[in-house]
Amino acid sequence: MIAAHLPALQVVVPLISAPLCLLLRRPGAAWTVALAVSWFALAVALSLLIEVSIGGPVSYPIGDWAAPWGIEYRVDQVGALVLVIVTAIGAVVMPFAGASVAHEIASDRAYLFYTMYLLCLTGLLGIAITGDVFNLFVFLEISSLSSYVLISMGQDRRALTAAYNYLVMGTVGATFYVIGVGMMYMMTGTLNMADLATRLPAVADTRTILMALAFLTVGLSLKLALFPLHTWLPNAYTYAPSVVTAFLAATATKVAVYAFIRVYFTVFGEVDLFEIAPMVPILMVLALAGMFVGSAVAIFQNNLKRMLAYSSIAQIGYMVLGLSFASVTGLAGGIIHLFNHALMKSALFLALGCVVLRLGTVHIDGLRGLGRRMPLTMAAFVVGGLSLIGVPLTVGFISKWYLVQAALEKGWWPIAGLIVLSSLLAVIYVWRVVEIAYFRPAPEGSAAVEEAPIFMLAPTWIMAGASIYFGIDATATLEVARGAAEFLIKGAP
Amino acid sequence: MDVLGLFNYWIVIVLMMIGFYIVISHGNLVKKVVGLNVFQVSVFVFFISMSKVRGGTAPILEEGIEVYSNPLPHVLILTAIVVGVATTALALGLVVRIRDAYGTIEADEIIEPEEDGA
Amino acid sequence: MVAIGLTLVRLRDLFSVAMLFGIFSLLAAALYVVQDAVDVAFTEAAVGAGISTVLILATLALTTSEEKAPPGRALGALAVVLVTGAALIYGTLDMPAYGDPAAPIHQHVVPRYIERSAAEIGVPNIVTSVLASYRGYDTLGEVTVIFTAAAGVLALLGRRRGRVGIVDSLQVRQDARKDGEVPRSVLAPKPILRVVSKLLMPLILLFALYVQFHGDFGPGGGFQAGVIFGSAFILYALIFGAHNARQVIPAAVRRAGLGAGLLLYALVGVAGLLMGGRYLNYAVLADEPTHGQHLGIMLIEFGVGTTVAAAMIIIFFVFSGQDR
Amino acid sequence: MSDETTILLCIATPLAGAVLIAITGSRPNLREAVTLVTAGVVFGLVASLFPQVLDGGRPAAIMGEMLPGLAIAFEVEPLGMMFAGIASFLWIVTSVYSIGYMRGHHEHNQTRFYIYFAVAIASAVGVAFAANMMTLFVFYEVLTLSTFPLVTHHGTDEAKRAGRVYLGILLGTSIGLQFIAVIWTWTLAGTLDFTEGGILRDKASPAVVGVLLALYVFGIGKAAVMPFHRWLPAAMVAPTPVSALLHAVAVVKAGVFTVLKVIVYIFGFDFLAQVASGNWLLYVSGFTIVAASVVALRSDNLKRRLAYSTVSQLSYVIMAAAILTPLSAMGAALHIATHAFGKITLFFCAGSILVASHKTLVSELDGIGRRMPWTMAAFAIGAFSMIGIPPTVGFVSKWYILRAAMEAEQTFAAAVIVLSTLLNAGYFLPIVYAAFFRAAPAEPATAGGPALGAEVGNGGLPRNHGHRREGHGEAPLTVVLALTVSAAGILFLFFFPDLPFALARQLAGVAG
Repeated sequence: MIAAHLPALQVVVPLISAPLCLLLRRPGAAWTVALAVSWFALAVALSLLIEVSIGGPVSYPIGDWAAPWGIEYRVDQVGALVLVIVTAIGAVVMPFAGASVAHEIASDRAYLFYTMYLLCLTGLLGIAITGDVFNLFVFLEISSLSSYVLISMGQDRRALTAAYNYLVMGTVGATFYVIGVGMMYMMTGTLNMADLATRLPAVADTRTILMALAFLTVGLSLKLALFPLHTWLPNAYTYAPSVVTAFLAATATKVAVYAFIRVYFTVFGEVDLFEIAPMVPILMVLALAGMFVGSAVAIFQNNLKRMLAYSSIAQIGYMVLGLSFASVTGLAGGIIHLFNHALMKSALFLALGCVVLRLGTVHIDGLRGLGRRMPLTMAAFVVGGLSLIGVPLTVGFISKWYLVQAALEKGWWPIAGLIVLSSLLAVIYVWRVVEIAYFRPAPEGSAAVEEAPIFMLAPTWIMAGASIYFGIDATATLEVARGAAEFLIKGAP
Repeated sequence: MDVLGLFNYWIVIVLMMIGFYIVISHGNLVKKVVGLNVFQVSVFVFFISMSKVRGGTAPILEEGIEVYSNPLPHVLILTAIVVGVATTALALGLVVRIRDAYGTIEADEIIEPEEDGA
Repeated sequence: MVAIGLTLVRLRDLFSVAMLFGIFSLLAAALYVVQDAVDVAFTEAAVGAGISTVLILATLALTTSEEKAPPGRALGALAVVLVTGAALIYGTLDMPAYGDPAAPIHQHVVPRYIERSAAEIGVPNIVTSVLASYRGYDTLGEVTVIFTAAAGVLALLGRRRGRVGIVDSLQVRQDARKDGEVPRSVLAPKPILRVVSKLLMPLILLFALYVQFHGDFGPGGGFQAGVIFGSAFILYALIFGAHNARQVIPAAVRRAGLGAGLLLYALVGVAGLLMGGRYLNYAVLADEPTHGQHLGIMLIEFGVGTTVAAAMIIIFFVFSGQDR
Repeated sequence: MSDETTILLCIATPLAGAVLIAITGSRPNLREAVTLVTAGVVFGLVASLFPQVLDGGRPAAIMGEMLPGLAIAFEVEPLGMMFAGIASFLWIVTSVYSIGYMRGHHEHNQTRFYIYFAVAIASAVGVAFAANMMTLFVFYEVLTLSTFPLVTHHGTDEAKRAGRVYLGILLGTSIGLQFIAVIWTWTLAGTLDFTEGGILRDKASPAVVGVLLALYVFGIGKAAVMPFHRWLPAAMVAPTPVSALLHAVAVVKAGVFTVLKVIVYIFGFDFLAQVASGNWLLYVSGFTIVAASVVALRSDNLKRRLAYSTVSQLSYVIMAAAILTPLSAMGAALHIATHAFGKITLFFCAGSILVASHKTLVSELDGIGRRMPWTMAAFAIGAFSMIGIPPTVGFVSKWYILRAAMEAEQTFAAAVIVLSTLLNAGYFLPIVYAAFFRAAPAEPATAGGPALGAEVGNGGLPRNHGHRREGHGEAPLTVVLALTVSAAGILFLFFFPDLPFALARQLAGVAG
């Protein structure tokens, strides 16, 4: 019986546990709840992925009201993959959170941290699973509001302004999204994605729908930090608590990208977007610009969190680029990068979290000689960095391979060149860190630094290990990504 | 095209843009929040406008009434209003904290003396 | 409304801005009524004109009330706004005319609500049946959002050292203020106010309960009721001092209410699931589907009301607990 | 033991060795014993595959799929056999040498050195045995990264700068050009397996082939075709055993090996000759040969001179391959082997001189042959092999390349070989001459001119060893032992060249 209700449980269990955490109030208990829920959610997500891979999409009408009258949950391969990403990151990050939160957040507020984390998880999962455009908005807001709070919990006071800016930009984005939804609703009378997909072609060439698409695009681009709408991201990632950065960097923008995929390939799946909208080439240009600007700015950052934040902007560029090819290979490349980037970025940010715990700084100068003093942490960082570059045997290589292949399939030479060129920029910023950590002596008279505790190292290395494992054997992930891409491109909702 | 029929929407759009303008052009953090609210309320009005049916009444079932306005946008907007107020509350909470930390609520006065000290 | 909007842009005195915004919101509410959206109007009036304005005022009291001259980057912003507006207007060109009953939104999906909700759910207020049942899940999300906001405000501002609350201090300071837009009469410790408000309190609470349970038949429901319930206490706090109000409802109760409401809602869903339906299927809760729907809607509306009221009170108390 | 296990063990053993070295790092004797034993075992494993390959067998192993349709797979064919054989044999020799050198030179971070050396060998064997371009590319990149810490071993600013150049050029070319070439090949041919006769036949137009070949040749930065040769001289700052690794054992060999593989198994000789898109390669490599020789001639720093000599010699292999006849393929394969032995000997000698006397400049070497007879004798043999004077093995490979050029009527190639031989002689013979037949400088260079010159001109070796040892004799025993073995190898292979020949001939068969 439980199996039939997995889609509902996926979201509802974290949702129920959030008020529980609030009522429990003890940091330890809250942490335990959050941990248990995260792992439970991962189990659910995995079984959903398996179910979907075998039996095709699953639909779950909430309240037994059939779509389009009620809200429908719909899990297909992409959705399930994103669910797995989000829950896996959550599950791995939580053990890490115990020590890191105790270090960075006042203990009388820690239970609120876990409450917020669970809400954020709820929101992200809700976005990934829902089949209703307005329901997506509601869960988008749940995840956004909670992430604003999470970010503002950072130690630095700049975390506050970062959160505020994110809030303003995020709300504008969400409002744009709602305008888009409203326009679509106006022309079709429905909010269900599948229903929209069947009804949209009839009105696709109206100016209203064109603008609806434009507003949806802009709104979601704000959320996923597509260049040049990325300005909220660097500060938000830089000043948020380490755990939050690791979690959000690996999930929040990914889920936004996912929502983007949903809109473009499910809702507008039956419409030939390339015919009606100049959006696709624009997206491609923006993605490329993001790749270069992000990487180029990252080179000049001295705060490592900020450096990685800019690198995220570049990586988001890769994903959107993959989508903008609108070919199976390109979309698969985008989806696989979604997964891969989540792995490597969380490894990197978790490693930085260890550094913060021990050093209290992520300034590049503080890392002198750290390769010797915290060998395991820095080794994980290097693995993540290599993956960013796209060195073989890491996941980054797989993504890059697919994106380049997609570009070549279309015969778009210069783009293939640009992809590798921008990955070479990654060499520069990653290598700055490596040189400092390994080839500079520790500053004179610096306090002895020991390795991070096992509770923090283990999650870091799980992520680093995963980014190697899935770099060596990418068949499983690629199968899912390709399957998802084929499914989406066919436009069958 | 029925210009009169669209006039309603245009007014709403003007309102939206006023709100949006406040958000992006003003440096005062509270004013930004107000702008955000204006923007959102206008969007709500936009939704409600589309739900109106000429000659319809409020969507509460009663004997003898055939034409009701569309209840679905009402529901959506109820939700959206709540989301809006939630956002406002959080934003204002942040403003208070920012004021505590920096002593100002003007965006351009929030300057950081030290660079990259995190 | 446009006029108010434009004034808002120019106005620098933030207290006036807040008040104007309240009026703006009320006007919007009036507009909703004109357009048959009574439920929405109710909420907008309570929230936009009520809660939001109070919150903004509280924030202003905690910060500053004068806005600096806007910086010179207005031209770029204007350009962005104009482009966006132009895009929107361009988008409207193909829209169905206002009030046109033949528009697609009135033809698809909705007719079923109108025609069959009486039979399927048995609640006259279609908005309620859509809100609580057809799209009950959205509403669960909505309650979660409120919960998030309240918990978030707690996380941001909660329990920050023992301070004299702003509302308490306002009462002391308000005589010194001569020109402020603070509704000081409300705050003044005048006997008449005390008496009137003491009389009012039970009425407001009663009204809240009415709105809570009448939502099935007329405009109203858990959300509006929660707001009204919350505002009753806010009123109490304004007049008798936040300190006293805090004692009426202790922190633990507030927090419990916040969590319990959401839990109740979510668990009603689980109950539906356990009794053989899908998540949030109320029909299975009782022998007869419409009874089940009734029961479910009542329960979840109660959950909504509890959380919303608790959230309102928490948010207000937290803000009022701040120090300048 | 099945072939599959053997092949996988060939790669796994050095990695396991690396782990063991890391564990035993605190006890140098044990650590070095581990290194030597591992090296021995790997060579044994590689050698055990030898008979089978000679009989025409192609042992293979599959490690698993990386991408759908693209496996990490290994297949031992003659060229790879030869490369793996050289690499694993010279690892033993280099290890012996390193022990003496690193200790004699009081290097720091010795454990790190041994670890990455072992990883580099593992990836070199991986490159050698790769069954498809994808696998090769993967190990090629691992090789780059694992040798980076070796290049920057000293950790000085100069070493870091060199490391940046090294990594920048090698990663830049491989990701920027080779990577695209690989994927492009994949989209064109639908496979990346090394297949006899190539996989691109009829799948690509001549123009595409030309571009693709350029992407490969320049993308394989390790082959050091100009203008992507800068990393080699820059990497001279590394300790001498590392230079040996770069120049003889693994890195540059992996480069030319890959080029050869690509030309033989991806394009196919026939196909390339048929579409005639590869002629430019002849000129580019010819130019590299001559230009690098000229630079070598003008360098006073011994290691720098050797480095440019390497750049030049590598292009021999590429030029030979570009001639596109079976005979030239054979010459190219042989030259990989002969250059490996020759160059490693020369580097050992340079290191030996450095350890014993702290001299780095050619102009300081007058009369040194009398103090260090073994070293300088080995140097002479190595130099002869570079020039191609019998009875050294260098003569053999050069002879084949020249013959191939003649037969194919490639007068340009033939002229380049003759010219460069003269240049080789021009920059090697004076060293030998000075070492043995010139008197040592009357006034020992304690300070002043030569020392100052050394400061300016040396490749960045830290001169923190105090005063130079004037009364020096030979280098430490293991150093001398190693260079003697490799020098003996040069002579041995001239008289008994059967093994490399057999392999090269098979390759020629494939190519033809």
